[in-house]
Amino acid sequence: MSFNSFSEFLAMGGHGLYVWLSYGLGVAVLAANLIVPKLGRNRLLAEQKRRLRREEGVR
Amino acid sequence: MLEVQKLFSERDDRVLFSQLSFTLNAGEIVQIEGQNGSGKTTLLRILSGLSRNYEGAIYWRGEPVAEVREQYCRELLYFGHQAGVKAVLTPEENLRWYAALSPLMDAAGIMEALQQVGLRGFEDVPCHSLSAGQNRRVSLARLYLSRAPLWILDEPFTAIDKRGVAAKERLLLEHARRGGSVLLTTHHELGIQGPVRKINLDQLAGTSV
Amino acid sequence: MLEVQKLFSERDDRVLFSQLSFTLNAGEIVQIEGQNGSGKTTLLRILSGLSRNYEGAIYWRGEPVAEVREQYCRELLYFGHQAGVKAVLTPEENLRWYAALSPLMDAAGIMEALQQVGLRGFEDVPCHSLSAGQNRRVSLARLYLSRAPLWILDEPFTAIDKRGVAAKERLLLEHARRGGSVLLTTHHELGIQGPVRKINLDQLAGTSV
Amino acid sequence: MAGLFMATCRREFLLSFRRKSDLVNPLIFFLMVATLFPLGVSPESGFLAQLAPGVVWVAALLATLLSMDALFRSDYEDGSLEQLLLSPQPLFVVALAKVIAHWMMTGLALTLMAPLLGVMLFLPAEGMPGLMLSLLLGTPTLSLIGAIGAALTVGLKKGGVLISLLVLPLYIPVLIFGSSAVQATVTGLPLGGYLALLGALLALALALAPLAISAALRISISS
Amino acid sequence: MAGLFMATCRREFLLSFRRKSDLVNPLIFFLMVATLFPLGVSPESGFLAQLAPGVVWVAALLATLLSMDALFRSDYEDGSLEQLLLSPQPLFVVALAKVIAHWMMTGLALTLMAPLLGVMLFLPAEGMPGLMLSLLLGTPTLSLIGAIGAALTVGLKKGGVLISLLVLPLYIPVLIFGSSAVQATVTGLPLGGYLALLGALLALALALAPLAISAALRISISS
Amino acid sequence: MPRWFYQLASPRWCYQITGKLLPWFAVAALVLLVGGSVWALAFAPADYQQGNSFRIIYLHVPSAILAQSAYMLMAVAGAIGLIWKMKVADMVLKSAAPIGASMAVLALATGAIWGKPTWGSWWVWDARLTSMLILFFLYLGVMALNSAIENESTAAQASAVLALVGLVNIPIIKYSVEWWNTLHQPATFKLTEKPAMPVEMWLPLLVMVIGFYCFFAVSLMQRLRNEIIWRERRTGWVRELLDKQ
Ligand code: HEM
Ligand SMILES: Nc1ncnc2c1ncn2[C@@H]1O[C@H](COP(=O)(O)OP(=O)(O)OP(=O)(O)O)[C@@H](O)[C@H]1O
Ligand SMILES: Nc1ncnc2c1ncn2[C@@H]1O[C@H](COP(=O)(O)OP(=O)(O)OP(=O)(O)O)[C@@H](O)[C@H]1O
Ligand SMILES: [Mg+2]
Ligand SMILES: [Mg+2]
Repeated sequence: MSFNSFSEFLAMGGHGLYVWLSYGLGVAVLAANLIVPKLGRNRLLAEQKRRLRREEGVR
Repeated sequence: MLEVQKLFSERDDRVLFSQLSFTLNAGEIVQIEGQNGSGKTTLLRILSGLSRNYEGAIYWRGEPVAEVREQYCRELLYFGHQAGVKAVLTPEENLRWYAALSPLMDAAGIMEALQQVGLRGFEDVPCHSLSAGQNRRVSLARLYLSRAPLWILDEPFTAIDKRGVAAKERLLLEHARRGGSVLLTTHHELGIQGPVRKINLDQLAGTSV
Repeated sequence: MLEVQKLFSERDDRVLFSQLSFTLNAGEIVQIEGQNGSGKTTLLRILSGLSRNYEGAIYWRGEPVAEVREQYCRELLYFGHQAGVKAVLTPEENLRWYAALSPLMDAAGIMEALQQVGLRGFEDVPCHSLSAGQNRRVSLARLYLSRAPLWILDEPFTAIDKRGVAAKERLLLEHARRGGSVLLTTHHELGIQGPVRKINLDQLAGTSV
Repeated sequence: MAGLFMATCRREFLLSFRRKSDLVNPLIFFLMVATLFPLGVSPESGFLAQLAPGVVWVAALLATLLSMDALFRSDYEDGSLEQLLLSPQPLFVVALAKVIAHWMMTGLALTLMAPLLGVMLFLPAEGMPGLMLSLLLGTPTLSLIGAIGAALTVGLKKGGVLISLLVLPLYIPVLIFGSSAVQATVTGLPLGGYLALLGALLALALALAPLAISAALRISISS
Repeated sequence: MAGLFMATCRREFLLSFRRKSDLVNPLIFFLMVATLFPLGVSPESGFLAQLAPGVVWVAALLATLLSMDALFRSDYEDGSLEQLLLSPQPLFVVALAKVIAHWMMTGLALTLMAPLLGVMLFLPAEGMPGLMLSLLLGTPTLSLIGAIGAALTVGLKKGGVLISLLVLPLYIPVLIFGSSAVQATVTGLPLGGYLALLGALLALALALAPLAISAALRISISS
Repeated sequence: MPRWFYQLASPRWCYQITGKLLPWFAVAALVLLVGGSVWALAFAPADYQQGNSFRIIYLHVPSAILAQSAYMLMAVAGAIGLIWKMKVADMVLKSAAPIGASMAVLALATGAIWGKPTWGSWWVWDARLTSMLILFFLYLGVMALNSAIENESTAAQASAVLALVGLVNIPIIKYSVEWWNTLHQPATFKLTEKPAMPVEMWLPLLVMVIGFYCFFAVSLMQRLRNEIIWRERRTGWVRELLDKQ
């Protein structure tokens, strides 16, 4: 552990803004990379199911 | 309604027609005939006011067109070689703008008009994914929307299938019945039983009718 | 010569044709019919090798076209919706380049071909000063120049006047007589007395001929 | 008339959003210039900072100029322009609507993007307000003048890009006032005078250009 | 095949001379940049001289880039491209012929015009040979790479000018070597190394680009 | 060609195998990334020069490395797709692009943020930064081309050509940019040369890099599976799959 207290950990020796901004961005980018395909999958499945139902209806 | 007197036009020193005079009355359909390059498009562009490359006089309801320009434009529907269809817009969006352009066209009937030209189900497909004939049909839908009395149509049947042509012919006839008048060119043999008069530019160049 | 087996194509989830099979023999004229948007152009583009948006097999003289591509291109003349005429070049210059593109076309006959399509006197006018039909005629002149056995023509008669259409019909017939074959679409009622077979895409989508 | 104005604006936006290229092109061009300069000229920040006001303004001018040609060309080619000319409504309304829509998608977008270029070219932070204000007042004038050139050349089969020649001399005052305004802010001088001049040019252009554009369109088509 | 090559070159020249705009446009753009820079940035000769190598090269790059989109577009729109793809002759021959013709009318013309720009931007006289040689070796590479981008985007109804985005990153090495070469001559350093690098890039592009272009054309049309 | 290569060519098989692999990679990525971050933020020692801002390296370097690897993968997939007409390769290409681009963004953003405290400026025209920016543009190009072309197989082939052309150019770009920079500008700012980092500094870095690779695999497989369903939506097995869900 290279920090003595939590506030010191947050402050990052004065560079807190930069470090936390970076890590925040990192989390955001990684999360987006998971969420976008997940949402895409949900939408895709719903759409395709709707299509199947429609086509069955036509038949 | 439209009266043409001693119209003369030449292109590149070749006289296309001279002394061309005729009258288009309400309820009449006039077909301009002629070989390729005989000057049909040139004539229609002159009559619609797009081209000023002519000598002679054109009257609309008895007055020189240049003087009643706005009135004339209001009562005119022109359909040219180029259909005026934006490839990236859908048929509906295309027509909506045309409705905004002209006061005698009502936007409410767009869906109905698309139905009439057989594009139901294609309202929201961008026009670049439509076939050649379907693209022309988008523009032809304006005929169903418009209440303009004078129609000037330059080869409206290009790329349209037989059923479509028959429907359009019925439409022209009906327009004439309602008191409108139509001036059109086509290389197609018109199957209209009605008040159709033909003007042949090949024979008539240089004379008056 | 050309054999098509179980061709399938769809656009935007709409099946245009499936299980389409037919053979085009030497000396035969086949007209593809169908409404606007039925897939005629799509079919011709597939057969000419421009589009790869299909499933199924196409054979040229018994071999898959993909394998005899060069040979096939040599023996093919394709005429599309777009005429392929450069507006700033003259008819003669346009044709001269086409002659360079294809070994089965000889540049010596260009003047003769222009005469045939009624453009004598217009050889050195830039094509943008020609009328719509005259522009199409420039491209049609390729038919008079080419010795390719297979012609694929997509609405070749668009914008052509009656006399021109009759001349082109005679030309097709003569090509067939000489052992060539023609695959064409047109919304025009063909006046050819001869070996014309029709394939209707409206009815035939989903079946085989 | 207001209806037609709105409908035209809506159509232009739709077209741009569908085609994307019209929308993104000037911006990409703008960005490109900002990337190429350091690479081609020098990556040194002090040197770049000196260049920045001029480079951004030249880039904005060229981006606008290059996008002008397309303003009426596609309408001409597909026949919409004929229909436009045959409309009973006053032509200048549609012309103005088209120019304003065009400006929103080029000039305004460029203005909003300018700070990014400023950063990439190390423009001092004090220069930013001047940069944005001068672009905001200057780019509409560029669009209006450019549209006159576009209208005059739309019917030409050969020699389409006469437009640059016609329009460029008229652009130069805008460029000079604009870049001077930015330089003034950087050096801490007042920039009110320059902005007033840009504003006056804009007022003049707004009053005259629509009429000139519609006259030019009629002439171009009538041949 | 040689016949086709020559015929295509002849046709391209004819087209350009008839249309004029294609011919003159890049040159006008090039000149415009040279006129606008002193106006927008600073008229001082010492400062401009420092800028000159980079500005001329950036201008040449942009002029080429902007002219690329038209390379296949008009052929696509009027249907000639289909005919080209259906020719039994190897496509890359025609592609190469078109690119070479294009280069002669843009890159070569730019090279010949470059000294004029050099003078306008106060480039020291020692820099001229380096400027012309580097442009002579660099601009064909730009045309070849640009043509790949043009071929990839020719079928697009929307987003035509993606081409800048696709091609620009690939242009950067040429820009860097080119402007460095000019700077080297100005400062009296040897420029052989840069020219060798530009030559190597050109050789690579000449070998690979025609194949990429023809593949890209077939792909673009096949949809 | 080995058998697995042909199997890979079958979207169905690919869908199934990725379904099996996905959870494992997900767990690995989670453990490595969370563990690595905690290690990096709380336990790794501060740099004696840069202090704690140095901790940005644990995001910056993995994302930079991944941005480059993803491009490589994309180009290889493109080549396979063009040569063997393998549909799955097309889909990999399309799926890898946005992930790679986002990694490039992350590398650029973290670099920029890091630059502010160390160099006092958000951006300098340094060789590495410039070449990363160009890589980002290359990604944008592939993505833009892919989305601009409507027909899927056309889009895939066109992007494949572009990715390959880009691949040929990447070393040239890298080389030219480095050379340009050293020529113009003496090394005022240089990214710390491959430092003789103490073990407790680079070990978490290694963990993070591996974690990023696992994460990449997860995200790629997710996108790939979506793409497979979309492209194979007409086939029987996707129909069954949809019915089951
Ligand atoms: C926008 C700004 C920046 C960008 C685009 C950038 C880009 C890169 C790239 C591409 C790498 C190579 C990764 C690899 O392949 O190993 C890298 C590594 C690295 N960067 Fe940055 N960087 C930026 C700013 C910074 C700053 C400000 C610092 C610190 C002062 C820094 C420190 C490092 C270090 C230490 C490495 C690892 C070197 C190695 O392992 O080879 N970077 N960066
Ligand atoms: N580029 C495209 N993208 C998507 N769909 C298309 C595209 N081109 C055509 N289509 C669709 O394919 C169908 C067939 O078009 P095609 O052009 O083959 O028709 P066609 O039979 O030649 O009609 P026409 O008689 O009007 O020429 C049309 O319904 C059209 O909507
Ligand atoms: N822009 C132009 N410049 C010069 N001459 C032109 C121009 N457009 C047409 N012409 C000439 O005018 C004549 C008439 O052309 P027009 O387009 O009116 O013919 P058309 O009767 O409509 O023929 P088509 O049946 O082919 O449409 C043609 O001989 C043509 O050469
Ligand atoms: Mg006509
Ligand atoms: Mg068709």
